[in-house]
Amino acid sequence: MDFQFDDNLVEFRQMVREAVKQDLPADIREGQRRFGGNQSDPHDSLTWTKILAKRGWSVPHWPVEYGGQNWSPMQLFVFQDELTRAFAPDTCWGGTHMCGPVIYTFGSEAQKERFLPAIINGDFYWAQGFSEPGNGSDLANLRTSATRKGDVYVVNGQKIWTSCAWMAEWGFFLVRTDPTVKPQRGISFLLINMKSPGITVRRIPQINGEAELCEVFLDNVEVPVENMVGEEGAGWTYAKFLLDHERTTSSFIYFNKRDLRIAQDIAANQMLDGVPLSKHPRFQGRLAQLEAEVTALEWSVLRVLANEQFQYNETAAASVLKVAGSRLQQTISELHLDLLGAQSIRQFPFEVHDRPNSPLWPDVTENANQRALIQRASTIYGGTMQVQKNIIAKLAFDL
Amino acid sequence: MDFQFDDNLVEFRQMVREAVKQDLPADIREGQRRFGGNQSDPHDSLTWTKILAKRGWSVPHWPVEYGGQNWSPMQLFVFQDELTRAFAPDTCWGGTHMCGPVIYTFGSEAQKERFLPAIINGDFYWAQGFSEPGNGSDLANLRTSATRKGDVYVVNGQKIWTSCAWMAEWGFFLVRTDPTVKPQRGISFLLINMKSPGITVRRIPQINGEAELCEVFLDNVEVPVENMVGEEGAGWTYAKFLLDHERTTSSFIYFNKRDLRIAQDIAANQMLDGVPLSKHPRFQGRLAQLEAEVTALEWSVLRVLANEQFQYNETAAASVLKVAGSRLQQTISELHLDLLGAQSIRQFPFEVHDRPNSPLWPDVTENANQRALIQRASTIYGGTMQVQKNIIAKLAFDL
Amino acid sequence: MDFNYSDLQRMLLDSAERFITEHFTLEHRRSLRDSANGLDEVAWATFAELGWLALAIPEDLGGLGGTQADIAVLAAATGGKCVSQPVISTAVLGTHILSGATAPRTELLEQIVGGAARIALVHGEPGERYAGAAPRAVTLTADGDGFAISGQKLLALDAPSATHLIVSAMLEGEGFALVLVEADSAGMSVENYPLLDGSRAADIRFETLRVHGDAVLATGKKAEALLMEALDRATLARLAQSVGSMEEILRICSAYLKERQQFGQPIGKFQALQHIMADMFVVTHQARSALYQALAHAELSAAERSRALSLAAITIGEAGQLVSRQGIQLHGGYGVTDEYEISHHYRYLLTLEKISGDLDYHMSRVGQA
Amino acid sequence: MDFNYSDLQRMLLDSAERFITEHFTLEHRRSLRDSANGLDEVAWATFAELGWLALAIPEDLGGLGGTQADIAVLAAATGGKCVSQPVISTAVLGTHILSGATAPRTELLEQIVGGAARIALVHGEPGERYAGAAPRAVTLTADGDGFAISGQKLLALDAPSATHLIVSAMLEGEGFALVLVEADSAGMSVENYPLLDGSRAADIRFETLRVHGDAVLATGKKAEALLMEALDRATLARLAQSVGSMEEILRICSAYLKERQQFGQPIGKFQALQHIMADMFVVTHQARSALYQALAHAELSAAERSRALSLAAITIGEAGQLVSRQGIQLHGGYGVTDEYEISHHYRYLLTLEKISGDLDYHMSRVGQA
Repeated sequence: MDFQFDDNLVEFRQMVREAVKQDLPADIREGQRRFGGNQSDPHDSLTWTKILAKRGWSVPHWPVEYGGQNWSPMQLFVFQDELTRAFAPDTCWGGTHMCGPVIYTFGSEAQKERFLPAIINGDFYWAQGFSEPGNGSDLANLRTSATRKGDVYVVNGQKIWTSCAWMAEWGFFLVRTDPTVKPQRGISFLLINMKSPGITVRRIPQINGEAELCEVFLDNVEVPVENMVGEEGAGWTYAKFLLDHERTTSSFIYFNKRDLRIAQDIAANQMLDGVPLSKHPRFQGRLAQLEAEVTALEWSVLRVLANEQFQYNETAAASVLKVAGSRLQQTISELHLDLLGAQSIRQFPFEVHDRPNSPLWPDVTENANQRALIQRASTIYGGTMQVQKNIIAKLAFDL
Repeated sequence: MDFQFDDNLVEFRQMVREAVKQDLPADIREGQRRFGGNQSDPHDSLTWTKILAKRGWSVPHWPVEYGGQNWSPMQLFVFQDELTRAFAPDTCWGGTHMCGPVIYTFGSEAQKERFLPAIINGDFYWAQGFSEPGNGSDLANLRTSATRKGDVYVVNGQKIWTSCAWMAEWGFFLVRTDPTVKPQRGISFLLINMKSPGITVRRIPQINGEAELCEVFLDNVEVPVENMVGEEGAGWTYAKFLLDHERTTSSFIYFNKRDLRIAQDIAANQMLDGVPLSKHPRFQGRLAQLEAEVTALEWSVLRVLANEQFQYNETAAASVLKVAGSRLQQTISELHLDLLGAQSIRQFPFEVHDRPNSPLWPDVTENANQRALIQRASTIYGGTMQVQKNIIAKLAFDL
Repeated sequence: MDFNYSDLQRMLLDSAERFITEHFTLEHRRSLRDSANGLDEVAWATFAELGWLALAIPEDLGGLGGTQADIAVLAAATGGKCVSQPVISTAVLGTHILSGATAPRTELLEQIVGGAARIALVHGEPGERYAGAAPRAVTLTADGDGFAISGQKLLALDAPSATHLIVSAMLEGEGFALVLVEADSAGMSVENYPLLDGSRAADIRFETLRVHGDAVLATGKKAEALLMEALDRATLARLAQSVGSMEEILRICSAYLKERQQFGQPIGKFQALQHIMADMFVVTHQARSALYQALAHAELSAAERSRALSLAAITIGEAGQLVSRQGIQLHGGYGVTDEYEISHHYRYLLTLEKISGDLDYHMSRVGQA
Repeated sequence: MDFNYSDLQRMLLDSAERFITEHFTLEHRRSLRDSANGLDEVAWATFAELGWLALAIPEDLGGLGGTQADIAVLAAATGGKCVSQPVISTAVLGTHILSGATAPRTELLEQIVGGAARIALVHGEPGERYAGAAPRAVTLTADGDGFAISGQKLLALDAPSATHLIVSAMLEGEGFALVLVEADSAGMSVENYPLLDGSRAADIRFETLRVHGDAVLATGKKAEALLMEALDRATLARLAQSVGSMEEILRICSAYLKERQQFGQPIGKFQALQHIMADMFVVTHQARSALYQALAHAELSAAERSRALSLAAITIGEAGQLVSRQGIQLHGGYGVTDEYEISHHYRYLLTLEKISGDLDYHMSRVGQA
């Protein structure tokens, strides 16, 4: 056993930190810091992807032949940690972490040539079209159909929770190409241009005022057969590949670390009876508890990255990250609100440019409740808390 | 709506308090205070029952014709509250609250004459023979059989969690008299003399050193037919009657109130950095939280006693008392341990007379962990936490 | 002791539930967001008509002399539909101060009863967490035959739709005073904004606003006691709103669990979800009991009243968190949309909790007493 | 970074698990309760034979120079069977102080390695909660060519079976000293007693016990630092024991859920119980991660080391509570008997938590740093 980071990681971290400091435009950073991911200009994400691409850093986790950096899992961890720490926006995850890897692994040469450079350069957003109304966590029940007619598939159906669909140029969809075989077998993975005739997108207003998630209605949408990735009927396998691909993402570790730091900052600045809340034992205790949990979570992530041979099933260990990480996202943001007290419940306009500038409201108040509200979703999407626990009971204990 | 206690209750409480002060022997009170119910001399309970009986107070909740007091539910509440507050022992609940009411409601005149006076006077202990190994919360699976042979039933089987069986003179048992009918129909309610040939009792050592619960083995035990209460095959109904009879007991409200007071006392006396723990915000906060819960529970009990017309099913409301009350029993005793810190883990001999007398160990340390350990059972017996939640889901929401 | 509704309460409740259910639909509530000050004029007129605005006012001052229990019954009904109209500020907090003022303001009370006047308390100040009795930065100074008010106030709930403001201020010699100010007075700059539940608040800067001497409602210890009592009454009514909201969440969620299908059956068949519902039921039941406990102490001494109230606030605050969080969880993705009731209850309960003083504040109040 | 066992650790672990599983059966552990001082002589001889007692001693002092990770591996294995022998007091805490003393006690260390000597720290005093560095009431005063110790100590863990005691005391001019005392010395009165996990402790009253000058192991800041480091090392090893116990609980409970039938099926088919197991799994996994985090900081500065340790103690303490409480709940009535393993793990985890400083203590350590 060896619990020390390699020496080169310290240098690597320093190198990344410097680079981000140089590259990250102040306005983008400031937008992220004050308003979080979704509230600031969505195009910041694409802009930032282009900037990263100049260093070859927009998809460092990809194989070198497709534009990756050949970094170790620990380096990738440090890289992402530094980016989040510096309030850099995420790249469009649908492209860089979901659809991209499926394309370079299973796609045709034509698909690789056409789509990978666009993903690397952040040319546009990708929408993820998996969920459908009424089947939530139950992909086997997928109903959106794709019927082959000559050179096209004709797609009909409805998707929901399609993030970014309203501003995406392309989407990757799971569709049923064969209703006659076993439910999992008849599913295919289709790339669809979101501007195609027959597609209607409705943004869903969310609890915190944003409307990033969408419903997508597909009405006789014609999709060229060459937009099918890999084999017809193998979509279920690709989807699983894609979901397994990032075993540690669901820990939200980078965000949990950053959000904890924000909580510590608020606690140091909010006063009660002339003393900062960070010195009031009850808040101090909650901060210590959350720091303990975040720290443990970080080490749970490191254990996965360093390929520990687990006593229990590996997928169960990954579910631990999701359960603990998503709950932490909620408890930390709840603490933000508690620290701010009554100042936590003002509703600021969702759009940044509509916001008033009042010296009575420290900028942390502008984002706290919008973050906290949308965090209720973190124990829901990507497999609810209950589904994760079912998985653990089954895979770890065979119950 | 009227949230005030009747005026007469204040006087009534005062009257009970005075009486208990006069009647309760100092050594019994002190044994209860220092060592709790089970550790002090078990015969204290019978002694105390006799003392209460002199005032006619050992079964005040019974109908007047059988020796009760015709007190209102609120008076009975105040009466029990005062007794517990004063550290009086409980009467043998199996007699006064379980088997007694079944006998006066469903029993023969001969049974009433024979057993009721003995219960009222605390002549002996009663054992409750319901549970069997392997059927825990599932009474329908009852296997102990009673086969009629002339004037006797021949009883064979095994019971478990039979409280007080080792010192009981009589027991009330659920037995299967007819294996051919629907499981609930073939059960009867039998009074069995615990000294009968064929009965073997094994005390089960428990987590906290006591051995109050027993296994009872019945091997061709002959029980006169006149010891069957009510009708053959109606035992299930009587058991349900008995369990429903005391809708608020499972809240442990009297004990929760007393244990909270003990926690407040410990907190006021344990020092940290020269300040009592009751003034340290984290402990202060936990005390406030528990007081809030106990207070709410008390009012939940009062709502039942005052016959509120509930919006939801009444049995579901009673399950609330059990869920909240049993959890509180645990959380309060956990707080006792936390307040005592490292001094909470010394193992004192279970028997009072074996205990050393060390001035370094305040008498509250002698009982705290034994209470806390056995409290783990409070979410198990009488229907586990999980069973209670099943009940609520079904009865309140029809899920 | 009697936990069943009196005939009056039954009547109140029936009319309240009928009107509220019909009027405060989800769509209607969402549309109110676009209004200038959040006020629903039609509803307000109905409140007046139904006598709600007169309920808390003593009979000798022209009101109905309702008890705090009567108010709680009504408040719980409004909580069931997340009503965020300024009823409590006006009809509980405002009327209590105006009735208890050194010279009771009968005329203004009459206007309130008729629906023409609305009151907001202007008390919190920047840098405070949860306001105790004493303001610090806003002052009232003698100025000719009247006074001048100056200083900054924060988060004055329901001020945007109020016709009159009750302002707390430091007054030399007296320590403390409550002053009545017309909302359209000159000499103040106001920033209005919405809160998460759709109600409105304002930050108000008094730039030496001048008032007559008779604008002072009360001073010194009397003013302080009056304010604390009014605040406690308002908190109690908000706790009742919270309980009403939680009880409605139980209804919404249990219906959803039966209706929503997954893996070929209603999701309510899953034991894990059943147990979540059971947990929600237990704490909601306990929350109502806590409310009754606070009501039982509501007319006792200030110390007893406040301590009992804080105990209830702890139970109800924690229950509200559990119920609203799990309520969303049970709804899955739909729970975090603006289009389902549950997310509105979540925001409503969060707002009520944070307005009434959070758990830490109430723990301190219990611990110190 | 490598989380897999080294060959040495694998070897240690295999021999440890083999011996412990065979030897420390439930029946055997229950029988140890009747022994005079809780010591299992046979096991102790085996510990010596397997090299465990030499593991933490530096190589140049005749030990194996094992790392804290090596110790943790071993400690976790002992935790799996609730071993409450005085291993940590002797082989972690004692050896560390004796090795780090101003003049290292090589002879005594040799005796420890051979199994002939056992050490207990005598540090806590009445009226303290969790002892920091400084004793208050026990003093060391010059007395001829030696010193006299007097005062009352409380809860000296493992003292009943120790051959030597390390006593902390106030020494005029130096502030603080650690003194080595033979356990059978005259001049002290000892009250021995068991703790909940079957280990033993003692209250010791020093009635001017006299020692030679060379009994002083260290003084002043050095003594304080040495003691704090030794205590942290012991706590770290106990956290590893806790993790081992929790992991065993997972095994015990998942087996029980498959075996125990109710309502016609294994109770492990109930989703509510499955989810309880899942919760237990999550926190146990996190607890091991927390242990690794503490190990990663174990050789850094005192401040970094202690803070990291307290963070781990919070995570592991909370996890231990959840896992052991739910472990009993899953067992139903059998869970609270002395006859099933689970109740022993409950008492073991509770004892470890309360010895190592409870959550409140560790929260304060994190908050202050």
